[in-house]
Amino acid sequence: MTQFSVPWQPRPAHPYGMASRAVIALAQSVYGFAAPIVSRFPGAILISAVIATCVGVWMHSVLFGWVDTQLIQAAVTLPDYTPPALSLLSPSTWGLTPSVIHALRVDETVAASVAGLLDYVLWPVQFWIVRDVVGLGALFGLFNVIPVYVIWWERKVAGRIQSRLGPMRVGGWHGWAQSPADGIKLILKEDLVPAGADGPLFRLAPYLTIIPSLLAFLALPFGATYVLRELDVALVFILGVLGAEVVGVILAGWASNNKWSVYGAMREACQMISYEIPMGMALLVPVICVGTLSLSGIADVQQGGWFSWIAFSNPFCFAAFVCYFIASLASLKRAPFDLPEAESELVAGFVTEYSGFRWSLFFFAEYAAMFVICAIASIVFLGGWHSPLPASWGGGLGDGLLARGLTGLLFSGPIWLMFKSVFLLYVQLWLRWTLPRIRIDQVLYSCIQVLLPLTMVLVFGATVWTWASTGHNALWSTVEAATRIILGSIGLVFIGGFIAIAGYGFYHRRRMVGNLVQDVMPGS
Amino acid sequence: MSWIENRFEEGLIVTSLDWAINWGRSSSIWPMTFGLACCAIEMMAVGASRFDIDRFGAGAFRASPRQSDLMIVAGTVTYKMASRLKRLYNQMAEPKYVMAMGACTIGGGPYFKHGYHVVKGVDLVVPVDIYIPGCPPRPEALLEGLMRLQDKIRHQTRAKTVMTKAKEVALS
Amino acid sequence: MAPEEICKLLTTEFTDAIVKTVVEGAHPYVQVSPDRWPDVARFLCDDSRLGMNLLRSISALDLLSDDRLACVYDLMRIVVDRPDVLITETHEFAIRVETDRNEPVIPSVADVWPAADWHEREAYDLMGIRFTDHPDLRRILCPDDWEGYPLRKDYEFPLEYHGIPATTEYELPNPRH
Amino acid sequence: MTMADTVLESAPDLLVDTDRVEQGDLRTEEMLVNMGPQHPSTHGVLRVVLRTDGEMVLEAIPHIGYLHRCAEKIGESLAPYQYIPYTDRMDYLAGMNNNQAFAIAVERLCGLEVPARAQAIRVVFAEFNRIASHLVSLGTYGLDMGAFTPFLYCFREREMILDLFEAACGARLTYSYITVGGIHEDLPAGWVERCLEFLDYFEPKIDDYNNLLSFNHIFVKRTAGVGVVSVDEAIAYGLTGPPLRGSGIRWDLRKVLPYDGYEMYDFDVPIARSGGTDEIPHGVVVGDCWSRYYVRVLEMTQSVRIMRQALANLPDGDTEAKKIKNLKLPDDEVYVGIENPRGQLGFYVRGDGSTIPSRVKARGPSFCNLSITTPLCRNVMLADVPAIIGSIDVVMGEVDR
Repeated sequence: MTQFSVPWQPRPAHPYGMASRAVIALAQSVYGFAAPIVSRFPGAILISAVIATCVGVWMHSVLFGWVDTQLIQAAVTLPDYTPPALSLLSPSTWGLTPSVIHALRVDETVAASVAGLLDYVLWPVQFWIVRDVVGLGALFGLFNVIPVYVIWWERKVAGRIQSRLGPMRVGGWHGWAQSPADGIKLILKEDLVPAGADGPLFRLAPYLTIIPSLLAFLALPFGATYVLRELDVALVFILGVLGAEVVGVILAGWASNNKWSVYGAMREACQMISYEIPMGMALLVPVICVGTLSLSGIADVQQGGWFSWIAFSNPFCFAAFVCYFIASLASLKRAPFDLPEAESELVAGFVTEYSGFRWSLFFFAEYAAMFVICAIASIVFLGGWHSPLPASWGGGLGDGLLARGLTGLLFSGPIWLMFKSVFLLYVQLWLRWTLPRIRIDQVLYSCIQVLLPLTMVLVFGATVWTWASTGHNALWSTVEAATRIILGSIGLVFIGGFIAIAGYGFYHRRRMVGNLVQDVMPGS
Repeated sequence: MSWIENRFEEGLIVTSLDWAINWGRSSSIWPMTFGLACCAIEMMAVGASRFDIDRFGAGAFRASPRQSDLMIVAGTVTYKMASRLKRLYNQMAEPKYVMAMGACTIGGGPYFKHGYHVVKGVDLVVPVDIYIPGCPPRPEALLEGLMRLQDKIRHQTRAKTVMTKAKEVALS
Repeated sequence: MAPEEICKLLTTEFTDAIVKTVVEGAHPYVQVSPDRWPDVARFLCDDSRLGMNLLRSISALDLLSDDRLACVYDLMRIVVDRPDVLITETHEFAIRVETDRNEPVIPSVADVWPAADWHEREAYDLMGIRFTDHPDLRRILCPDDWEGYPLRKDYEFPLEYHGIPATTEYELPNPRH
Repeated sequence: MTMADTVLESAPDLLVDTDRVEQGDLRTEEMLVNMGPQHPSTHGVLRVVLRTDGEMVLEAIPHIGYLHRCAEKIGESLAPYQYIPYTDRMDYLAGMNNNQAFAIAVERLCGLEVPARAQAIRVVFAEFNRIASHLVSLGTYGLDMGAFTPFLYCFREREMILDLFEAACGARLTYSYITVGGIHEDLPAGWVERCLEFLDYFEPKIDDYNNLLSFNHIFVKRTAGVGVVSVDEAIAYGLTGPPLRGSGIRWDLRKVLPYDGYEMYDFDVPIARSGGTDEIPHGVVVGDCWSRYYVRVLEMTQSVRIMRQALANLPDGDTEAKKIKNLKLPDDEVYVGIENPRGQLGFYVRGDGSTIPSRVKARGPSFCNLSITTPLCRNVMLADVPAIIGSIDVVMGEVDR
């Protein structure tokens, strides 16, 4: 039992020292100044924080790029440049020193003293280790921010679907601080290990679950230059690493010494391993069409605007996209395939015995994996970080800072990848709060009897299609172009229909629920 | 939090920490899906559209006691159920709170006199933080109980509390 | 069939088994001796004229003044010959079986009406009537280690159960524990 | 020694199904799993012990009594009008119907005449409560199937019904409105108009539930053909109400033994039909979970019909019978059954000449309906157990009393 102070009695005066009083007075005045602003414009603060994060990420990428192109390339061309021998003491391959940097920045207009300092600031950027640390920090931040706000967003979406409001109070504007509050509470909650559980494995399992989804971020490109490690086999790497998540889940279920946990773990294992196959097969279809396993390579093919996206390139890819999305729902254990944590059957599935922080690790892993899977879907099928407009149009804007920003906003930039992934995430949430759950035999039936043969046919069809299109036959080119236009139009109709229905529903939201509800239901 | 509790005097750091922790805890009270009787229907109504306890961050009903912070004892506790109730309470992780919802859980309610199989108040089985009267309490009453629980959490401190004579007597 | 006809039919079929017939009043019934009760039950259920296929309820009674316990079986007929047709006719009847209060034994009819299974367990649990040949005669509502039969008129309420005070006159303990 | 053997030794009454061994099936270890009393899909404090073989449930044994609130003992300690509030708390989702059943039992015992207006209002409220109860049943069945949203839609409409109840009697759940000899108080001014307005709003909503849940492909796949109860089995286990009608028998006490003037109203008794006919989805078998569920949906429409008729011609007059103060119960007994949302709710009341009955026995429909769990949950999937229990729609308050 937590010890409470007696709440309703006034506290006795405390003998604060002079310094403490001053600090308290300062803190109070700062808080008093900040509180009205924070409480009045929390939405604006939230949005500007998000924008600031984006700008920060973008800035350091620009910085890295500048160091690459301006300093290192220039240094190599210097007449008296001699690359130093590699050793532990000088790990850099270019051996840029502050003085070399200073010599290179000849067009410096900033005051000399500041410019001198800048040399020392720029010096470490040439080392990969520094870049990796910065990049990892950014990724880790993203990894934390995405689940936190996806969870908050899910609660809001669920509320709206269910004609209620969702979190409204915590933090002010629409309960935007709900997930951080949950986080604080969960971290401070007691860390229980049940008496009959296998202690070390029980403690290990959450980390085995979260590390794969963190690893997947390493190879996930957010844009042409925004990738921590550009891998030639990024697709295979991410799929493989995410597949390893199941080990943690099985371990969690087994080590908990709870029958419901074992059920959840076994369902997860069975479902995930079977759905990995159709998922991989569905991804094989675009890979066959493009001929590369590198995510950047796949995305580069699609920079020609809406009609060049792989999902619209041929009927097999279009079908493969649908198959991939369904299979990914199952392997992510999202509804209607959320059997491993089916509340009405297994109390909480494999996390039944987990409390507090360890439990939140499972949740983080799940939501981060959701994002990764959606991002892969957008990269492989929906044009990646390219907007529906052809990327080549961005060339006309010039090369200035503003032009680069506009290009990122309009033609191809990480914001488009984020937007597409979040839209697919929304579709997942939408399904989650609409559909009932299916049974385990039906799950396996739909995998082995439906999805697997279907994706095999798709792979075969895509092979034939690709073989046919290598001949540069004029007739075939016409067929290809026609296919693109037809499929792209279908996609447009889908998106347009979605926007129209959503807009209609939003505009007539009162009338649709009924007049009687208006007065009594705050959420409708 | 035992490693920090009752070690330091109240000061800027301790009170700020208190504020942050209490804010987090009071803003995210997850109840357990645990309905016993009639009151459980009102508890469901609180989670449903009109009353929507999720507005206060307390809408994430968890089925497993390990992940829930609040046990709303919604309905009559019988002797057959009492041992299970106690077990569920023990399975919850600290910090945990108990709300006695309805007359039966407060003191047997209408079953006080002739109910041979009814526990005369759930506080005989587990310690209770908030009592919500009513038979069954209206959803608004349950929300009010939640607010009072939040108040109670906001008054927690990890600082050294000054023991007055009166408090010693009250706590002993 | 009217209650009188049912009584007549039963008395002609089981002359030795019928102890008493009550036709007037709101609840006509026939009292059957316990040892012939399974035969009567089988007849009530299977006979084409009666066809009492629905056992509605078993109410155990404590007749303290007579030092007897009794079970009242409420029966009803659902005609199932013509499915999909709205049924508007039925007949209902009741059977009463009395037994000694100190040695209460009644044969079980759970093989005639499976619905009797839980009803008999309830009567055993609350009134202490033992049903012979019952498939699974355990307490159903109260815990297995409960003492006494609560619905008997002379039942004394427990003072505590597994450490939880149960009397209405206890001193309030400290709620903080 | 395998785990299965250990389980069998500790529980000798659970026998191994020998057929499956003979088939040369892969023999795996059996496990005893405890579902409840605290479990999201047991609708309260039901406990079901499952003997499972992997995902297959070989046997399910319900354990009840976790909410045994001594209602029958209280019934023989209090006067009937004092006991009315306790009947509310038996089936707390259908308080009005329970009040009505006990009130009718006492009235028949004492020979009280209920005024026509009171009878009509009783019918209105009983049907209204039937709708409210079926809404909860629908919603929680959706929850059992993993669909969260229908539950909130059902509760949204139920809140409006509760508003109207509140306007009439001041309580949301435990009404004690229908009482011995009539009803407590007449309807407040404007109630009938508000009620008709609600009925106009509510009727099209039933189609919404059908589109969202009843005809959802996944939902049909989960419930059709699961937990089939044959006609003979249903009657043998004493099933009544929607489970019995879900097995294809048009049996309704409102038609068979009308009470409170139900013979004056024109309504149908919906029953289950097999799949492929009349917009019933393919795969549905008479007597399965989907049929039991869908009978409830159809019943709501019929309840609206009855309410419209009753509200259209509400007679004038008193709302309470004469001479109900110090009601002496004659030395006689009575058994009265009425049609509760869950089935036949019966009260056996026995008087002994004093004001307090000497025995009150409640025959709960859920109690009898639940007893079929064991035969139904034999060799089903684990996920079917919530489907079956949810389709029976038990209220533990009335099972345990």
